Amino acid sequence: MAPTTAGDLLLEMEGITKRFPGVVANEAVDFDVRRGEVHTLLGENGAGKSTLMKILYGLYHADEGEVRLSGKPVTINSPSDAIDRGIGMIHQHFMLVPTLTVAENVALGLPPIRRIRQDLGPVRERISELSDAYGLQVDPDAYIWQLAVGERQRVEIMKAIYRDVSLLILDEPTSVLTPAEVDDLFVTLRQMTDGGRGLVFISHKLHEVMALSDRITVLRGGRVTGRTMPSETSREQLAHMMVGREVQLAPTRLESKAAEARLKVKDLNVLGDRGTPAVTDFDLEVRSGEVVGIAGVSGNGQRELAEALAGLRPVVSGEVVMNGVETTDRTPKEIRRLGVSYIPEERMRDGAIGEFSVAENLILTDHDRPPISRRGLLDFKQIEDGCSDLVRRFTVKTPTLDTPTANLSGGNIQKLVIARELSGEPELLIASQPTRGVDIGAAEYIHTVLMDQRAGGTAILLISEDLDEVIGLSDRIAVMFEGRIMGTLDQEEATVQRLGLLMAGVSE
Amino acid sequence: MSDFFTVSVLLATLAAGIRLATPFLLAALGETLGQRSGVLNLGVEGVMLLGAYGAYYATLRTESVLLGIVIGLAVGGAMGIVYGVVTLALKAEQGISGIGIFIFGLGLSDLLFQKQVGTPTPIDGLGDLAIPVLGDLPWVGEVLFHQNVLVYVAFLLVPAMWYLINRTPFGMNVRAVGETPEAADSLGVSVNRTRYITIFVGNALAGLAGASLALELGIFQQNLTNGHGFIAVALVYFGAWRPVGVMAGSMVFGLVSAMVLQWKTLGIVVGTTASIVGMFPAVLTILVLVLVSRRTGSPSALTRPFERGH
Amino acid sequence: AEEETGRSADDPIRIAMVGPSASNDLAFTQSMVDSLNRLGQEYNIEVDITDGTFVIEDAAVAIRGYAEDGFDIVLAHGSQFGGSLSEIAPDYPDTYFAWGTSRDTFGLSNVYSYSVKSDQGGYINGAMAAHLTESGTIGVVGPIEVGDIKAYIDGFVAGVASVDSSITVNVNYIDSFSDVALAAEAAQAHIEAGADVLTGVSQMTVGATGVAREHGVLWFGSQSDQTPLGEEIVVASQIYNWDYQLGQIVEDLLAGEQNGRVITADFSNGGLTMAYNPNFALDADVREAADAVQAGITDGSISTGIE
Amino acid sequence: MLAAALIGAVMLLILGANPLTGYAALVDGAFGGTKNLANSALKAMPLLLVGAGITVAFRTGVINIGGEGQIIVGAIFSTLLVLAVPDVPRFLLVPLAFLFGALGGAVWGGMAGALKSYAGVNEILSTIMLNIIAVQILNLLLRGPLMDPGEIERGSRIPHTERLSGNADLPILPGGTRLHLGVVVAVLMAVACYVLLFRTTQGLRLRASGHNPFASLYAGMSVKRNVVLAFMYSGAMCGMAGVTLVFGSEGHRLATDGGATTFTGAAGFNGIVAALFGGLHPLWTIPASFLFGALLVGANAMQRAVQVPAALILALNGLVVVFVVGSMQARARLGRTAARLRAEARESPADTEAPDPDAAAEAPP
Ligand SMILES: Nc1ncnc2c1ncn2[C@@H]1O[C@H](COP(=O)(O)OP(=O)(O)OP(=O)(O)O)[C@@H](O)[C@H]1O
Ligand SMILES: Nc1ncnc2c1ncn2[C@@H]1O[C@H](COP(=O)(O)OP(=O)(O)OP(=O)(O)O)[C@@H](O)[C@H]1O
Ligand SMILES: [Mg+2]
Ligand SMILES: [Mg+2]
Repeated sequence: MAPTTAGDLLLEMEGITKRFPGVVANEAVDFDVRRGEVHTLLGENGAGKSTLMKILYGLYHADEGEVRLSGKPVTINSPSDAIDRGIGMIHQHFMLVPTLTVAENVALGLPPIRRIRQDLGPVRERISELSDAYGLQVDPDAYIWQLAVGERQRVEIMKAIYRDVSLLILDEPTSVLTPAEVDDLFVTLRQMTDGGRGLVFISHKLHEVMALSDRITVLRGGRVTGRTMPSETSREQLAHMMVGREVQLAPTRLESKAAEARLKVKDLNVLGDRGTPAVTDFDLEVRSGEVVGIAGVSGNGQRELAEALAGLRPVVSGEVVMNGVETTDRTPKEIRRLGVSYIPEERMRDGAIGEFSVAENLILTDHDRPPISRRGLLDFKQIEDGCSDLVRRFTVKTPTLDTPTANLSGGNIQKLVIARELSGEPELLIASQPTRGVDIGAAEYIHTVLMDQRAGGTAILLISEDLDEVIGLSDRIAVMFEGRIMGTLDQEEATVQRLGLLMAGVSE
Repeated sequence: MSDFFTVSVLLATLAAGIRLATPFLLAALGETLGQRSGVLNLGVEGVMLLGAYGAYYATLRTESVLLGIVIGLAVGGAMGIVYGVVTLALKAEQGISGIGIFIFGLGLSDLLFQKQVGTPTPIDGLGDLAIPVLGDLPWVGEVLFHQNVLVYVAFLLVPAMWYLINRTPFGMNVRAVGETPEAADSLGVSVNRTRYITIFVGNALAGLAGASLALELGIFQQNLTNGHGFIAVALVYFGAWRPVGVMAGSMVFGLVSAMVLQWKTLGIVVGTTASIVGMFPAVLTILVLVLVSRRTGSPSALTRPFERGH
Repeated sequence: AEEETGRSADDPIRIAMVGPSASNDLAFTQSMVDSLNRLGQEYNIEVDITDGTFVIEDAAVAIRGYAEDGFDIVLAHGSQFGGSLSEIAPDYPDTYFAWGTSRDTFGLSNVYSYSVKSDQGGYINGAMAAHLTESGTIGVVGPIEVGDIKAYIDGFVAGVASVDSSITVNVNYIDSFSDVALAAEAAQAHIEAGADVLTGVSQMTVGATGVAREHGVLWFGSQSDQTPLGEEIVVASQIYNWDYQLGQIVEDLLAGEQNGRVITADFSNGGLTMAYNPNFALDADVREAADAVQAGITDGSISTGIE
Repeated sequence: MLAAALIGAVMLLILGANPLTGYAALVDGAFGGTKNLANSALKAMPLLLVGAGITVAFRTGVINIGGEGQIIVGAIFSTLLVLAVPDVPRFLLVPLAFLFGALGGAVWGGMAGALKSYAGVNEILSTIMLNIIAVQILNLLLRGPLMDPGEIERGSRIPHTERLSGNADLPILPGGTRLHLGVVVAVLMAVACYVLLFRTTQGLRLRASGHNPFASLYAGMSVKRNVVLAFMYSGAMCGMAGVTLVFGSEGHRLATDGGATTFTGAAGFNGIVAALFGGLHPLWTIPASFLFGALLVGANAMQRAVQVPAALILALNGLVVVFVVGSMQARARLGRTAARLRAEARESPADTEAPDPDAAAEAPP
């Protein structure tokens, strides 16, 4: 237990309890933040981290408990209350208006400078001042939709700094950033704490937690299960505290000899949403029984590459051969029929249908093939059996097969998607960010499954921004930068440093 | 044809086109504001009918056109509050509750008319109002500046609405709320408050649109609007949620209808060919949209109710 | 009569009417309602009205409903109802059906059809219009080109020509009985094309008369007295009073005979009359001319040339 | 529903009529005796066909307010067929008429679908415009080529077709009422819509793209194609409604007076309302449209009984819709919560994870 001296206490949350129908998201949670410190919240999916912070930010109301700011009890009923009290929050999912400019997003909700005519001049100036002061490079007049993920993250932080918050909450801010960006972010955050601000940091990435935190509080099932600091603990201990059992952080890769090529990509060119080149003269080969990792800063063409391979994005030129079949002009359906599976990057957007039951989502890709479909009719007996089997095999935690999928937690939805995609014993698997936003327990499981597939002779293309993951799983790693391959490393020679350089566009 | 292409007839047709475009324009501008904040209102037709009846009845009783206009606005605004409660507080499915509002307006306006007035009684509606100087300009003056006051209002509202949406702090909130309500909310912008305002104004304009019809005609009748409201909604999509685009759409409908009428009057089209010509505006609208593909611009949160923490 | 219609002499005669527009539309439907009211002063009748049934199938259901309920006479007041009536009437041989305007009884003895020689009033109105126009252009706002409406308009055009064939008459069928907005624009278009006298038929004309008033353009009405639509501009209206036809049908009923036939109203049998707007200062010799034409038409010395 | 009834009562009072007598007349006019019940059912028939079709469109995530036009085109197609081959025996001609009607509706609906999928034209706009166009086509045909020759020679020129071949009359059902085959077809088709949506691969695809087009694309479906299909199904249903309105009508002909709803009786819109009463579920749409049809029929009875314009009922229907939608949403929310509770009850909280709100927030715009 770290000693606290009441004087510099910025925030105290005491005995916070929050119940949702059927779930106790937070149970008698005590939590505090001092000026100038980074206090990390750690926990599995569904542990209650976001809920606790949403209470603090006025998005939810606590059923019990008290919140004090600088010693004074306060009630926070809405985000605006929180903002007025100097609290800022960077949400797990960006809270930006794509069709507005950076300046407009920053100015949103602030008392207008002039009643009638919108005047953003002062806002722009202040933004550029702050960009210089904190090394946050953002163009005030750029539209959000034009920005890459990393830049959007900076806009989020700019919004907080601009409002000169004294307490900033960051809910999984790094899950979409690359090492370089994470380092920059941490520098900025440190600058903020030096200025006497207090930060709450939420992340599933233990090395980040170790690197940034002053104090760490671990939640499990809504309860506080441990308080510590980096100097007193290790990643393994933290993992144990979170999950409540031993977790193996680095996946074991058994030997497996790569056989014939399952995916061949030659001179592939693909355009991005704005018609600009996203993937350029791209060459790649993935053989059965091997994992090829694609590392890179988000927004360097990975998404477009995956979509092109999936048949969701037109190919400008070049060729893609899967199992010996040219697929550049094939529909997603035809491509799937070739034994290709995907784990899409955005699980709730592309992977599953929230309103559909677990069962319906499990048959989404095979619904029109026997045994599930007979002459266009669905065979519910088959579906029932097949799905309960999958749910068991992939330990998807769901009350029933008819439960709406949106009612599952992030980790389990991801498991559901993986269960579906692997059910057909794919010969080629394209996995984008398979463990993003998923807790280490689930991540561990997913990694094992991927390794099993590899051992079973599946060819796997792993697109991930989590370098530990890429290095841990891949036989070969290609680094993408501005749509091109900057370089390819074998697993042995790959290190975070070398990859980091390539990702920054520095070829060797 | 020849007698159509005489200056006087052409000018007359233009003037008529502008007059016919006015109800569309007023209603569509209102709908635009609502949709920019993420609320679809298919009930415009019903609101127009109630506004039309309100304006007609007020003028009939008090012989004050001005009061008629005010009542038209007020009735529309009142319906706006109703629609706001239904879609924002009760979070009703917007597409459908709009249809409900339509049917309600259709029924109630007819009911009230039959009970309170009965036999069609003409009123002195809106006379033309010649703008001094400008009205005397050759040609232009006749076409543009000998119109009734609501015509001027409608067309002045186009730049006004553009300014409101794109150049004012409130407009920025509207755009944000229509695009990413969660983000606006997380910065303390009240999503529903913003939407209540846009719905109120939007429906008030629909009411005014109805009033403009009734007062221009100086009469009311069951289902007076006869589809104007639905076309107005369509024109919002035609205009890609931009006031100027909406104006273009309204003009297409106004001018083509005016042209068709002139042709019929002058016997240029007769009998069944008239029906063919009658399709022009609709066909044209679709064609234009096919040619100038307008996938973009739709407010992302359109028809999506906002609930905090979800 | 008893066994045929199941009613004893002193029971009131039960008459039902189905009308396409409102009973107070100052046009087609109202003209029949007014006639029924007048009929009530002569005979002991009981009337039931369903109006505003512009949906043809709704009207058909009402017509059959009335027949089911044992009404003695069922009036399908609208030429668009004939199609349904021809199917319903055979099922109720004891019920007297009448419909109009039309000249077709489907060869059934229990179906009467009434029509009006509306071209006659049209002719008279036309003649007056010809005298009154100064611009030499006259406009007509019509709904759709059917039955008595077409007859009226053709008669009107003929009437104008009978006075001065150099006058232009622009006829505009707007394809709707009910769209007042369209009617108004049509009137506007006429005026912009130089018309200083207008006429029109059916309930949508209330839109046209509004415009006429605004521009102080003269108006001639038909079907029903349209003076209320514009004290200052309405010159005269041809009035349909169906008393004549109704009278004949009721007499047949009381006599217990069914001899379904076409009953045509015109100026000679009083089924058509003219109503002049008392508040309109109509030039004396124009009025004389009009009366002369009416007299000629009545005694047959003048023919409208419309069949 | 109740709220609307109360408001209605108040309105009746204001209009100086006795609500009790009013409602009594309404109920009697709608349900009193087989004759009235039959009339209600007949009024409900087109609403059911349209409504059940609408549910398919709504479940695929598209709003089809083009029912009016699709009804008309369906009617035209079937009429043309019957005019072309009037002598085909009845047991063939009736099914053929329905087939052509469905075809016509599907074509007209499909156009809106194709315009949306392949030209990016919003369906609200296109359907409204297609409605206008359909009305004009109807006027054109009935005033021109399809006009009853008899009308032309008599010079009365009423815009309707000749009395269509008796072989196409929808057979009257036994039982001495006016009920005819159309009612049966309507119910069967509603069931068919249910099967389509919830029992077939097609239906799964349709609902999938309705809820989440992105995931549907990833799963290998073609959302564009599904949108077109949904509009075609929906249109086909409306087209059949058009068939019943022609061959089940008293006149057994296609007729208009130029007005937009003279032929359809606004079934294209009222069908949407019926679908809504039925919670956008094809089967519930059956009782829902019957109820709605009954209301419309009863309205006239009430009008005659207490001399209050039938428009009142229209106004009330509007209210009901508005209220029902509101409460439906409320109920839906309760339902979700209840489901979660039940789920939790079954599983011990320890190994259950209730929904992740963030996941929920990830749903596509
Ligand atoms: N709005 C809500 N309605 C119902 N249950 C909720 C809601 N929000 C959160 N929960 C439940 O509360 C628990 C805590 O959720 P929370 O989002 O705080 O977890 P978390 O620690 O942020 O997980 P993650 O690491 O995936 O973000 C979970 O079981 C979640 O399902
Ligand atoms: N919207 C769609 N997207 C992708 N594929 C489709 C779509 N609709 C149909 N298909 C495929 O086209 C083929 C025939 O389509 P159809 O709709 O007739 O299939 P079905 O009758 O539903 O039976 P099944 O779909 O089970 O083959 C099937 O392989 C079906 O999977
Ligand atoms: Mg969270
Ligand atoms: Mg989460």
